[in-house]
Amino acid sequence: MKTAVVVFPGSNCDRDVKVALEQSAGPGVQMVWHKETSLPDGLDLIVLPGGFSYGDYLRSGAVAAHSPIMREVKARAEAGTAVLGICNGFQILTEAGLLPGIMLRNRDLRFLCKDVCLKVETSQSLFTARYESGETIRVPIAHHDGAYFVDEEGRRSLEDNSQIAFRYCDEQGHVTPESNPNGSISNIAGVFNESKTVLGMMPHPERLSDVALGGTDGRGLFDSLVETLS
Amino acid sequence: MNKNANPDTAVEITPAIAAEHGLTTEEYALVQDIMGRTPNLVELGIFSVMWSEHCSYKSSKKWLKTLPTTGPHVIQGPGENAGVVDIGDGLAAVFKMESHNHPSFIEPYQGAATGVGGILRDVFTMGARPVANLNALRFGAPDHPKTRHLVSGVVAGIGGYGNCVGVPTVGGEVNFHPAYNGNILVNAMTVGIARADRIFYSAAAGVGNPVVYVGSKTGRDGIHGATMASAEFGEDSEEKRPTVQVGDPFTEKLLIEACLELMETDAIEAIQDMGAAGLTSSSFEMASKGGTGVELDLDRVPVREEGMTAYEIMLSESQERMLMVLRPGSEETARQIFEKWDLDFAIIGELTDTGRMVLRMRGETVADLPIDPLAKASPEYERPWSLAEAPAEIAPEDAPATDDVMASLAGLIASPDLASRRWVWEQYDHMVMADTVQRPGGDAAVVRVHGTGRGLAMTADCTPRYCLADPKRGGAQAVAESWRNLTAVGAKPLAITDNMNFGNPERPEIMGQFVGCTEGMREACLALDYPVVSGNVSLYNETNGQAIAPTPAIGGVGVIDDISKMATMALKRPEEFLVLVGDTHGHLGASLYLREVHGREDGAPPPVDLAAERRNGDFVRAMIAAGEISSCHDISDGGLLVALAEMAMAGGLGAEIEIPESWKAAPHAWLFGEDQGRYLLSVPDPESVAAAGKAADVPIHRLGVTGGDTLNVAGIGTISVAALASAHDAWFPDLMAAERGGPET
Amino acid sequence: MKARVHVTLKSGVLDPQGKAIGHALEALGFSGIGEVRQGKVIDLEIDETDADSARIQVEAMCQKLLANTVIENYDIELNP
Amino acid sequence: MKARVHVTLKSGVLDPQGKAIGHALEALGFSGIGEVRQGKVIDLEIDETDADSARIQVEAMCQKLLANTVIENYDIELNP
Ligand SMILES: Nc1ncnc2c1ncn2[C@@H]1O[C@H](COP(=O)(O)OP(=O)(O)O)[C@@H](O)[C@H]1O
Ligand SMILES: [Mg+2]
Repeated sequence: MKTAVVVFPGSNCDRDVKVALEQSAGPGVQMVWHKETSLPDGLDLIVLPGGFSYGDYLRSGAVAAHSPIMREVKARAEAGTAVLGICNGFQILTEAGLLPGIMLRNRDLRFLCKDVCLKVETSQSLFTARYESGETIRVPIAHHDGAYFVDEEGRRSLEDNSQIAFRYCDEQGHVTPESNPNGSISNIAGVFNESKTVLGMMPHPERLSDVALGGTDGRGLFDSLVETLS
Repeated sequence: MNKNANPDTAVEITPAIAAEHGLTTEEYALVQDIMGRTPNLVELGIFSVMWSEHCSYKSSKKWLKTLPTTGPHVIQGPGENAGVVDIGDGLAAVFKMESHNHPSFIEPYQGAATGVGGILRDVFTMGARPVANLNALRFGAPDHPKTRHLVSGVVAGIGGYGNCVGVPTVGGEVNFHPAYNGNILVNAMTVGIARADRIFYSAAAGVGNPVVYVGSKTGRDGIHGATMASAEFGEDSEEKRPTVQVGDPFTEKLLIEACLELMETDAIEAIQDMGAAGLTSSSFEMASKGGTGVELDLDRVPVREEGMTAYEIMLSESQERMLMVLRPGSEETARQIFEKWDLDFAIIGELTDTGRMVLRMRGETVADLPIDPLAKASPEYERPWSLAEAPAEIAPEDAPATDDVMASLAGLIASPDLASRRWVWEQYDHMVMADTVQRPGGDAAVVRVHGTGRGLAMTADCTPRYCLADPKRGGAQAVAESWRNLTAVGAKPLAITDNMNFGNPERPEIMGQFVGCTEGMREACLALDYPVVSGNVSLYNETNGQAIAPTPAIGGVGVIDDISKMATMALKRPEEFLVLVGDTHGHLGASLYLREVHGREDGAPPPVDLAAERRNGDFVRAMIAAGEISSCHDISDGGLLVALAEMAMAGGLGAEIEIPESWKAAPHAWLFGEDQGRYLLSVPDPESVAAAGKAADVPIHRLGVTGGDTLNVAGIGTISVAALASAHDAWFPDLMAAERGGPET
Repeated sequence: MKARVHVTLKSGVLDPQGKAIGHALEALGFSGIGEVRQGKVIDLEIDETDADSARIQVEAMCQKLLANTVIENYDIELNP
Repeated sequence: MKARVHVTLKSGVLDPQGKAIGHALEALGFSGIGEVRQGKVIDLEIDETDADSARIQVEAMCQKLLANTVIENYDIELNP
C-alpha cells in the first residue's frame, strides 16, 4: 500500500497517523508538504491528518481546503484514489467539497477530548472491512468543531446510499442522544463519499492502535486499508 | 519637547518618570551613576524592566540560592530558559513552570493561553521538542461571583493554545479557596525531550556574528507588562488593563517546527525566546551571559504598527518571537527555513566587543548603555522577614468526630478540592502525539519517550493550606508529594521545577512565608535527591492587602525505564489484598476533613519525615518494578479513606477494610488523617510484600480485600462505589453549568 | 476602500453559541431576551476605488472563503 | 426591538484570525488587500420598545458579558 500523509501548517497528528499506518502497513509512508503542487505517483491512499491547519482560523479546515496540494488531492480522489480525513482532515474534506456536510461548534461549546464508542455502520468499505457491521469500537475524539451538520435532504441521501461510516453510540452499541458527544446530526461520526473511496471521521483511530496507549480498536481501520488496498 | 523631536531621546527624564517606571529613588540614583548621566527614555525603560522583580528576582534571589540544584543527572540547573536532566539513552528532559497570574485574572482566556505559549518557548528554545504540558491552577471560592468566569476562560485558554500547537496537556492541579478571590494563580509547565548532546543555550558568542529576529511581528502589546507582573494590584488596575496580549498558537506551532528544523543544522550559536520584557531582556541577557556587546538596528525589527518608537519596540511583549545569534555564513540556511514556515526573519544587529548595548533607529543612537555594570548592579534585597507563630498541633483525640463516616466521605469526595477534574482535562487534548500512556486522573501522567519503551512521569503539586499554616512544613510537603506521586506510578523522580507564588514581599510576614517554604523545599530536595533545575517567582499576588496563601507549586519529573511495568491507581480485580505502606498517626490539623466536614481551617499541617518518605517510596518503587503490585495510590488530601475511594472509583470495584486493632484513637482520625509518606496498594501476594517491607524497614499493614461494588469499613459503614463516583464526577460540571457560555474569545 | 462583511448562520442552522449567550444574559439578570445569534464580522481594506468592482471582488472572497454557503449567509457593506 | 452588537478587537491588539484570513485571500489570488480584522456580531431581540432604555440595557450586556473591554471594543445598533 503506497500512502502519503499531507502536512498542512498546523497539522499536528501527521506523525501519529504515520506511526499507526506503518504499524499496519510497514515503513514507507510519505509526508507531503502542503505547498507541493503534485503528489507522488501511484498512491493507493492519501491521508489528511488531524490538527489545526492554519490555526483553524475563520472556520476549521477552510483555509487548508484551498492550499495548492488540495487541487491534486481532489483530482486523485475523483480518479478513485482512497482518501482518509481524520478530525481536521475531515473538516478539510467537507470544506473542499469532497464530502457532504460541515462541522459546527460542539453542542456544549467546549473542546472535548475523551474516548467514545462508535458503531461501525458497515463493513462494506475499504476502510472498515476488518470490522463487523454493527460492531462497537472505542476510539478517542479531540475536537472543538465536531458537530456534523447536513440538511435533511442530505441526511436522507447519506442514509439511503449507506454513506454513514460511524455513529456515536453507548457501550452497548445503542445510538442514543446521551451518547452523542457533540450534537452531530443523527450521531454521525464519519461519512463516506458516494463511491465510498473517501472517508472523513472526527474520532482518531490512530490514538488507540497500540496496547501501550490503552486499546487497539482503532487499528482495524488501518488493517482494513492494508487488506483492501495492497 | 518640540513636536518633531524623537520621544525616545528628547523626553527629559525626571525622578517622577523614573518612579513611574517602578524604580525606587536609590535605584534611580544607581542608574544615573552607572550611566554617568541622565538616561533617556529608552535607557530608562531598559533599566526598569531589567531591574523589575520579574526579571531581577531582587527579593527572592538570596533564598533561591539556598536550593539544591545539582545532581549526577542534572545537565543544566536554574539560570537558563529551562532545566535539563539526563533521562538515559542519550536523551534529556527539559522542563520549567511559569506563572501568568495577573494577565489571566484580567483576561482569563488570553492570559492563560499566552502563559502556555511562553512556557513552550522556554522549552523549545533549548532544543527540545515539547511533549507535554501541565497546569497548576488556583481560583477563589467556587461561589465567588468571578470564579466561574475565570475557571471557564482559563481552562479554555490553556486548551485553546495547547490543543492547537499539538502538545498534550496531561496533568495539573486545581484548588479553590477564598484566599485567591482577588488573585488567581495560573502556572503552566512544559516538558520537552532533546538529545542530551544537542542542548541550546542563550550565551551569545562571536564578535561580528549576526543577531537574528524570528517569529511574529512586534506590536504595541503589553508594553510594561513585565513591570505590571511585579506590582501589586490596586483599585486602579483598570488602567493597566490594555497590557494583555492575544496569543497566536498557530504561529507558535510554526515557530516550534522552524526552530527545531534549524537546530538540526549547525547554524545557531545562541538562542533565547522573547518573553516578558521582550527584545530588551532577550538581547540583554544573551550579551550579558556571553560577555559580549550588542548593537541593534531597530529599523530592521519587523513591526506590526506604524510609527513605533524605540522604547515601544524594546519593551513590547508581543508573543511568538525568538532571538538568535547565528554562526557566520549560516544566515541563508536559516532564512530559507523560516520562509518555508511563513515566519518573519530579520537580521537586526550583531555582536560587538564593546560590552555595551547600542541601539540605533532612523540614523540616531537611541540607547547606549553598559551591559555588565547594569547586570551586576541588579538589585538584590534582603527583605526583612518574620515567621508567623506556628499553629497548635491537633491531637487525634481532640479532632471532632463525625456521626456518619461514609456520609463524610461522600461529602469530601465531592468537595471543591477533591472532586473529579474531568471537566477540566476533557477540554485539553491530552492524547495528541499518541504517546500518553497514563492520562490525567492518576497520581502522575506518563508520556512515552517516542519510539522507546521508556516513559516520563510528571506531576504538579502544592498544598497551600499547609504552606499557610506552616510554611516550612508546607514547602517540604509540596516537594515530597510530587516525589510520591511520581513514585506511585513506578517512576524514579529526577528533579523539579518550582513556581513560587506569594504576596507582597515588602511585608515581613509574606517574606517569612517565602523563607519558610524555601527552607522546607530545600530540606526535602536534599533528603530525596531531587534537585531544583528551573523555576519562576511571582510576587505581589495580593489585592488591597489581601494576600494569597503561599503557593510554591512544584512540578516534578521522573523516568520509568519500562512502561509496561507502570502502575496505576485503579483497583484491578476482586480478591486482592489492600496493603498500607507507612505509619498512621491520625494527623488532622489543617486537613480537608476538618475544613469540609467541620468548617475549620486550624491546626498544624502534618510533619514530613523525610527519611521515612524516602524509605517508603524507594520500597514502593521497587515493588512496582518487581511486578508485586496491581495498583498503587499515594495518600494525600483527605487521607486513607479518600485514597481508597479514589482507587475504587477508578477501577469500578469495591473493597472492604478494617481499622487495625492496634489503633486506639478515634476511627475518623485513622480514616481521614493526612499523615505523609504513605501509599495504598492492592497486591495479589501480601505475604511477599510484607516480607520485603520487613527487610527494608518499611511499615506494612494489611487492611482488607478488594471486591464487590461497595466500600466497607468494618463496624463503621458501607457506601456504593457508583454513588460515590457520581457525586465525585458531578461537582465540577454542576458548578460550571451556570457559566455555559459567554461568547468566547 | 473599506469593506465590512457579516457572516451569519442560516436560520435553520442551530446556533449553540447564540443560545448560550442568551442563557448567560438571563443568568446575569437580563430579562425579556428573545433569540440571540452570533456571527462573524470581517473588516477589510482593499485597494480599489470603484464600488462596483469592489463589490464583485468581495463577493468572490465570500463565495470562495469567507462564508460557507452550506450553512452561512453573508452580506457586504462598502465604505469608500 | 432588535439590537446588533459588534465586538471587535482594539486596534493595537493582535488579530491572528484576521491576519490568517488576509494571507489566505492573497494565496487565493486576491490582490491589494490591506489589513483584515475579524470580530463578532451578536444579534439579539429584546423585549423593550424604548430606544433609550434598550441602549442602556444592551450597553450593560456588553460591559458585563459580550465584550472584554481590556482587548475589545463594542458598538451597538438598534433596529426598532
Ligand atoms: N488543571 C489540570 N489539568 C489537567 N489535569 C489535572 C488538572 N488538575 C488536576 N488534574 C488531574 O487530576 C488528577 C487529580 O489531581 P490531584 O488531586 O491534584 O492529584 P494528586 O492528589 O495525586 O496530586 C491528577 O491526575 C491531575 O493530573
Ligand atoms: Mg497523588
